[in-house]
Amino acid sequence: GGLISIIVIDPANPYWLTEGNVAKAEAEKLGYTATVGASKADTNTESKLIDTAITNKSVAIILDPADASGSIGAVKKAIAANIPVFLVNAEINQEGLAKAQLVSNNAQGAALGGQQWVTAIGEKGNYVELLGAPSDNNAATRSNGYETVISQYPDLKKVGSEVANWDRTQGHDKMQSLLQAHPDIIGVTSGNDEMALGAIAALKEAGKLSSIKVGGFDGSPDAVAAIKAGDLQFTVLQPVAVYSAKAVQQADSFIKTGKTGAATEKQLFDCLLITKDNVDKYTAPFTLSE
Amino acid sequence: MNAAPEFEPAPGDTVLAARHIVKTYGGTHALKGVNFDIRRGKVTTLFGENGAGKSTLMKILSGVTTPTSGSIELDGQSVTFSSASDARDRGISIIHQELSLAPNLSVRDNIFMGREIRGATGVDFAEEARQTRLLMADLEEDIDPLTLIQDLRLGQQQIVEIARALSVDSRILIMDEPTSALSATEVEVLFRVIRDLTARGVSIVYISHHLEEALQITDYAVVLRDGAITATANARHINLEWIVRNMVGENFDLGSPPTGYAFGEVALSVEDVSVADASSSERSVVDRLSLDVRSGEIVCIYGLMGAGRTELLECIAGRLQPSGGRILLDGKDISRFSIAERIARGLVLVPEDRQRDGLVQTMSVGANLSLASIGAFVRGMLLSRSQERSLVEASIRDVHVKTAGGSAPIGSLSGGNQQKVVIGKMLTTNPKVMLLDEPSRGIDIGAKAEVFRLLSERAARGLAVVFSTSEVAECLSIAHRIIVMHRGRISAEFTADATKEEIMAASGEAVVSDHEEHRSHHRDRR
Amino acid sequence: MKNTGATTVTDASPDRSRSPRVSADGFSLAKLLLEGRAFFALIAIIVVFSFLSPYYLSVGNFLTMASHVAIFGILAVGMLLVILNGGIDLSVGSTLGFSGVIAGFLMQGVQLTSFGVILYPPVWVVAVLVCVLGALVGLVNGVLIAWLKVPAFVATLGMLYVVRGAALLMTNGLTYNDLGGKPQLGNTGFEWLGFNRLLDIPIGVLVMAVIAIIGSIILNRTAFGRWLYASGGNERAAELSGVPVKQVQVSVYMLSGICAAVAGLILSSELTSAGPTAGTSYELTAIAAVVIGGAALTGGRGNIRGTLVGAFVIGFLSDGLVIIGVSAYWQTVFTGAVIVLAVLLNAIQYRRRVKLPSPAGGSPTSPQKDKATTADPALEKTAG
Amino acid sequence: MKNTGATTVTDASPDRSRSPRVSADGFSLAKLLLEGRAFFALIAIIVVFSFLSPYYLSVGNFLTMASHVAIFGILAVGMLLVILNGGIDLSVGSTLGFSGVIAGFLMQGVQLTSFGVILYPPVWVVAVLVCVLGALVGLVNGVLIAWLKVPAFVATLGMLYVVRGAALLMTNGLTYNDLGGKPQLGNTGFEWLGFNRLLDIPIGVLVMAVIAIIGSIILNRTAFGRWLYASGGNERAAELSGVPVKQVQVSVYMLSGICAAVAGLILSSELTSAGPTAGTSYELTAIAAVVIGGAALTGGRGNIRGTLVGAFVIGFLSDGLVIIGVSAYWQTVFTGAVIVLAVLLNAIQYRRRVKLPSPAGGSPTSPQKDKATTADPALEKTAG
Ligand SMILES: Nc1ncnc2c1ncn2[C@@H]1O[C@H](COP(=O)(O)OP(=O)(O)OP(=O)(O)O)[C@@H](O)[C@H]1O
Ligand SMILES: Nc1ncnc2c1ncn2[C@@H]1O[C@H](COP(=O)(O)OP(=O)(O)OP(=O)(O)O)[C@@H](O)[C@H]1O
Ligand SMILES: O[C@@H]1[C@H](O)[C@H](O)CO[C@H]1O
Ligand SMILES: [Mg+2]
Ligand SMILES: [Mg+2]
Repeated sequence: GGLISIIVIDPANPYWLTEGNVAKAEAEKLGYTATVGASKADTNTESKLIDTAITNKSVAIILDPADASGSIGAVKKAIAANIPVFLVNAEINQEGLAKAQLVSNNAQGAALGGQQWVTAIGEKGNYVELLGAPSDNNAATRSNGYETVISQYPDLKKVGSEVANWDRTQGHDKMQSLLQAHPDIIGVTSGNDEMALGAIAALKEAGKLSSIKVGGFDGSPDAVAAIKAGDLQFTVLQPVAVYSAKAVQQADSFIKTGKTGAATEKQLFDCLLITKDNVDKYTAPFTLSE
Repeated sequence: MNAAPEFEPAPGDTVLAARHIVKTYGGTHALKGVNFDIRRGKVTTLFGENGAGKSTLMKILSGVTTPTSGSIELDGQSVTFSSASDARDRGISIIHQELSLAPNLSVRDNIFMGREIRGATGVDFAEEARQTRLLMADLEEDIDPLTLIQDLRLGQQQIVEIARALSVDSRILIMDEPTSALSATEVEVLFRVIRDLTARGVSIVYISHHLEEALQITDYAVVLRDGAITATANARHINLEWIVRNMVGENFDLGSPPTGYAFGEVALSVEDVSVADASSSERSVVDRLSLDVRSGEIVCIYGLMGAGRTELLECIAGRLQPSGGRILLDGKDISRFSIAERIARGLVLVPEDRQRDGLVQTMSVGANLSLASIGAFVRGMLLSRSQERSLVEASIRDVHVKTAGGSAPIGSLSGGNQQKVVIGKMLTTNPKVMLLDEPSRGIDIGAKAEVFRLLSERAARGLAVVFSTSEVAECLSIAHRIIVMHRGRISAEFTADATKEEIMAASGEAVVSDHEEHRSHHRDRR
Repeated sequence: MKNTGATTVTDASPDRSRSPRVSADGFSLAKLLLEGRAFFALIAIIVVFSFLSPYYLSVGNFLTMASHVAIFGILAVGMLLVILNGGIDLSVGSTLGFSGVIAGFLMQGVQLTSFGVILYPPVWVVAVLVCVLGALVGLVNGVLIAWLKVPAFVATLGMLYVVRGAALLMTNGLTYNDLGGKPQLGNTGFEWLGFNRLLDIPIGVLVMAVIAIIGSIILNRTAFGRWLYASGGNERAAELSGVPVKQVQVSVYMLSGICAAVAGLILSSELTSAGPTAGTSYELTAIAAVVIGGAALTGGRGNIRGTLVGAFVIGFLSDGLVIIGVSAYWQTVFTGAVIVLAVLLNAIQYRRRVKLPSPAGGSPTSPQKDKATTADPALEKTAG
Repeated sequence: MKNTGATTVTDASPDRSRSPRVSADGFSLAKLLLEGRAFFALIAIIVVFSFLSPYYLSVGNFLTMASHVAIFGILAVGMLLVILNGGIDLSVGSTLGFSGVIAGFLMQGVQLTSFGVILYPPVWVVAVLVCVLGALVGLVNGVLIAWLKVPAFVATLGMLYVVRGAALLMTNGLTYNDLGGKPQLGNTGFEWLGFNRLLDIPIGVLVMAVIAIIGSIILNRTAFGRWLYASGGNERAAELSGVPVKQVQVSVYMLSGICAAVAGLILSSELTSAGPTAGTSYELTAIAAVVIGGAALTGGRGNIRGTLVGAFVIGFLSDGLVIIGVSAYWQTVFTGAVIVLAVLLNAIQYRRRVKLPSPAGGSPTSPQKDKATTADPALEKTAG
């Protein structure tokens, strides 16, 4: 028993919503109570949530860190209060603090996505990129992953990139601006689905969705719907439902045995590709059944 | 009287001499080369119409503004003032025509604002409070130094303003309309203080539109007209008529009650109306007061400050809710009606404070004039510009507003003309009953006469007029009937042939004086 | 738009003071030019960016940029009404987001559990309901402010949070996705607002134009408009002149709420999705547009034309910065600088013109301490 | 912000009207109780949450919550000074973020390329430099407002963007980590502010207390404090009395900037990291605290004690909601509702007291929203 405090970034993104929901369900299944808080990517809010978890005598904290660097202090604070912290989705820039860091294999996922992107878009032309929040290492990892693949095709040229902070509205606005500056592009890479969906709206509005193709990352229900509708070329599914549950299980194990049961602190979970072809196997949010 | 008299240096002791002062504001020549002397230990009074340039001259002498050209000599030395506090440091202080107090601060803080008495640990509040108490005692005003300005009535605020100027211990004290909100008793106290000061060698410059009152204290009279001095004289040799003649070029009288017609039905009927005091529930500012006014009749309400005239009029007009009683217009009970409904039925109020309650400063003369009668030129859903224009033009003609036109900003008008705009605005609604709260306050005698003429013309055409005033002389102008209010009740009623003495006696002035006397005894014992 | 018929000098725009007799009926280029600094800022922005990017100066881009401006422009018109009336509305951004969410909710079908049916209201019904909702938010603001005497800043700040929270609660934070409707349900057409064009002009821009025209007519040709200016200029005087100041105040906030709702509809139509966080901090941009457009935050002065120019200045600047590839961070810096500069130029321009030495003292007409009003020469001339 | 008719009496601070003769100097329990609704709101919050959670009512939790309040409390004290003076400072959130970033930058060592050396300023130097920086931001605000006559709302709105942009540019959007310093570089100790406790009280809370005490002394015991209130109450009167109103205004914004810088230092010390987006929209919370604490946005009225209570109300409420596990969205709704309610109760309380039925007409006690032009009793005496 006891309370497990789960802190996600902002349930406004279905990815984070699922992250929180799955963790909460798992915790309750294992006999804990659980609360889900949202840091809104503000490290101060996150720090307050950690304080509250301490006040509430939580037995464990499941945290999606707001900032790879900025969240270290908050994690330290929890540890100082003898509460084990389990990171999900994003890493922090210091090891040995959290009991576990469970994240997608972003490099692998991006490579997967990059390949599919080239397949869908072709090997020649200009493209632009929408980046996630720079404070989240995932943004750079995915960008690099795409870059690694796409740079093998010298005729594909990245002519612009904008930070859209994982957000749909920002993705829409930034896409519109990019379109104005670069009317001749043929494709868009996006660090996640929300930004991709924003870009799609902008492209639709400009009547250019047929000539400019977009790929996503996350495997969110909205993205899957867009694939079905033919608006989105693909998305890279992050097994968030899997490792959110896993993080809680490891917390449970740690509470009971003092061990997480995993070999390493950093644990990478491979991503899966969703395209038109396998979209029917998407049975629940962020779950692709075999 | 057109040519300015040859300037002759003042006899006796001149403390401050202003020479060839010119001040222009854009195209306006507020002062056109004025020579003005202040004599040691004497009261020099400056008379002049609204806009004559009195305040402008005083602001220059007190460092508030700088002249466009001209020089100032203080004790024979040429000086320039960089700011009001600079002038203050050289012994010149001023009571501004518009109160310049911070309402959120206490009396003490206002008096010492900007020239704090420093003690070991910051400001020496105790010492400041002590001095404030002394000043208040001197002015015979029972005000605690820690009372906030906003909790004082206007007259008391004016007292604080006076106290602040006195506290500086200056050699020259300029008083620009210091008594506009004071009761007769308070004026007497002020005059006593002025006499004390002059006896100590302090020089006073005094400005007032209350001409008779001012004459009582004046040693030297100076008349300013259109930015130039038109006359100077020793007060011993002059009278009211002289002042008025030099101010406006002719003698004005405030008219007499219009005659030659019969009053109509009772237009306004006030029955047992009470208004609760805003600050204490036990007291009523208006206490079961009843009054009937017939159409065509002009009724004047006289009373001291705080007698409750404003509350009575505001209550009739719908701004204040009565705590009891009824108000009937043409026999119909309108007590529950909104202001707008009352206006629509022909009951209007010209408020006491035109800046605060009468005018919208951001709008033009025309928009102000038409504001209360918009309904008259709405066609369909839209305003008809042409109809509005003719309405405005008619109104400007009707009430004789001196303006460049309907589109001129309201701020470009002189005070008297602004007042006419407020009256004109209400007249365009074709009212049956018009209430005017101190319609003559702060406007010059010429404008006053015009306002009264306008009212009596309208009355002759059937308008019922109720106006309040603090000047007895005005009671005895156009009113058919004079009502004296004292502590929220009608203490006496007179016909047009009453005397000033009768009216003042009924106002409770004597009662207050007794009280004051009692208080000063008390002070003497301390 | 603003028409100072001979009699109406209701506003503070420089043109009045410069050429008080210009007839105000109908459009006049001279007046537009005289609108002053905001207009010149806009010209300067267009010139500079046309030099810097080959894509900037084209009809297509201008239309795209105009459609971005539309959202803020519509908000700003509503905000102008509030500001003219002497208030402020911080809740418009939240109301925008909430409106989108409600539209999204309605488009998904309303389940009437007791009947076991799902109602799919047609798009026009959705639009009307959403506008009603915006008006309701405004009503709450208005009642708090006019009747319960809560200062406008506080009341609308509170509503900023309450409405945003409500939007988040409605969707549990998620975004309504598919606003397209289905033909068989008879509720298609939602994208029309955001996607279609009439005569090649995006619908959003047309809506903005229509709202601006209606706003101008209200302000200049109706009794309500006169009342609005009057109570913004001097509430007490307006009240004593029979203006129903409270009702005007409440209406003004309701109009602002409706504008926010319309903006919300357009935005979610453009995005074909409605998120509960849409419109966050848009209120600041709307206020900035109004202020750049020459209105005084103290009420009583300002007009629609200026406000629209203000919105275009902000929109054309930020799009221009993106087009020439300036980083998002520099964009932030420039936006702030332009807001200050536009208003600063205004102030300097006036001071030059008026040539009044500082204290200007005793004028009873000059209301002391409002910094915001200092700019108006009409005030500096004293009654005396 | 609209700085209105400041003078009308308005007011919000209950203590005055209830016991006008209470000396303003020094602390008094009676006054604290009379501080009214904000204080009762705080008590109510504590009681309610103590019922709902076993963990709420404990010294430990109170200290933790107080350390959360500290950030907003410090900002709010600075904001109060500005608001008392009749202005508003929207740039404090950005300044907070910028200060943290600058601190982070300095802690990483300053490379002097021309000399080829890296300077590691000791922590106290960093702290002083950051405060100077905050003062500079305030100076810019103050000069824009006092000398260049840009309305405070606009000037500080512009600075909100400029300063935020500058912070983002400094770090390119990234977060400075590791502000711990290194013993061999002689720049350790940065966490002290955020982590340490003195007598078991978090340093942040102590800093807030010290700032509040200094603020009280400035406001109540110095000439500067009186000038500040005076120019907030009636700027022209203050100026005519020889109060250096412009200098006071500039100083007030500088003090607010310094408070924001201190809050930035404490926050980044607590987080041991400094991100450029820290403090986003904190200005609204600070303003809310000031308003809940009974200050009038029109200037001239309010005090530090009330403001602190306001900050505690907001902080204890939001932490309480988190502790009992209410969703983040409900927190948003509650925050808004409390802001409105606290001020609303105040208004009602006054109306009761004053017993003026609706129009409240001529009464000076009728609050808030009088427009600039109308309200000033100082104008009551008209020129004529
Ligand atoms: N700040 C100003 N700007 C422009 N014009 C001004 C200013 N101050 C005064 N004036 C003008 O200068 C002239 C003289 O005004 P002033 O206030 O000195 O008159 P006054 O004699 O004091 O009148 P009153 O009896 O009404 O107080 C008036 O025409 C007035 O409009
Ligand atoms: N600023 C104020 N603060 C508190 N009470 C006030 C204030 N002004 C007026 N009052 C109250 O209202 C009552 C009436 O004052 P007021 O001066 O309006 O009366 P009045 O008869 O209209 O006088 P007048 O018209 O000569 O100014 C006073 O007794 C006073 O108690
Ligand atoms: O990895 C996650 C997801 O991609 C999400 O969409 C945004 O935040 C990132 O950290
Ligand atoms: Mg004068
Ligand atoms: Mg009166």
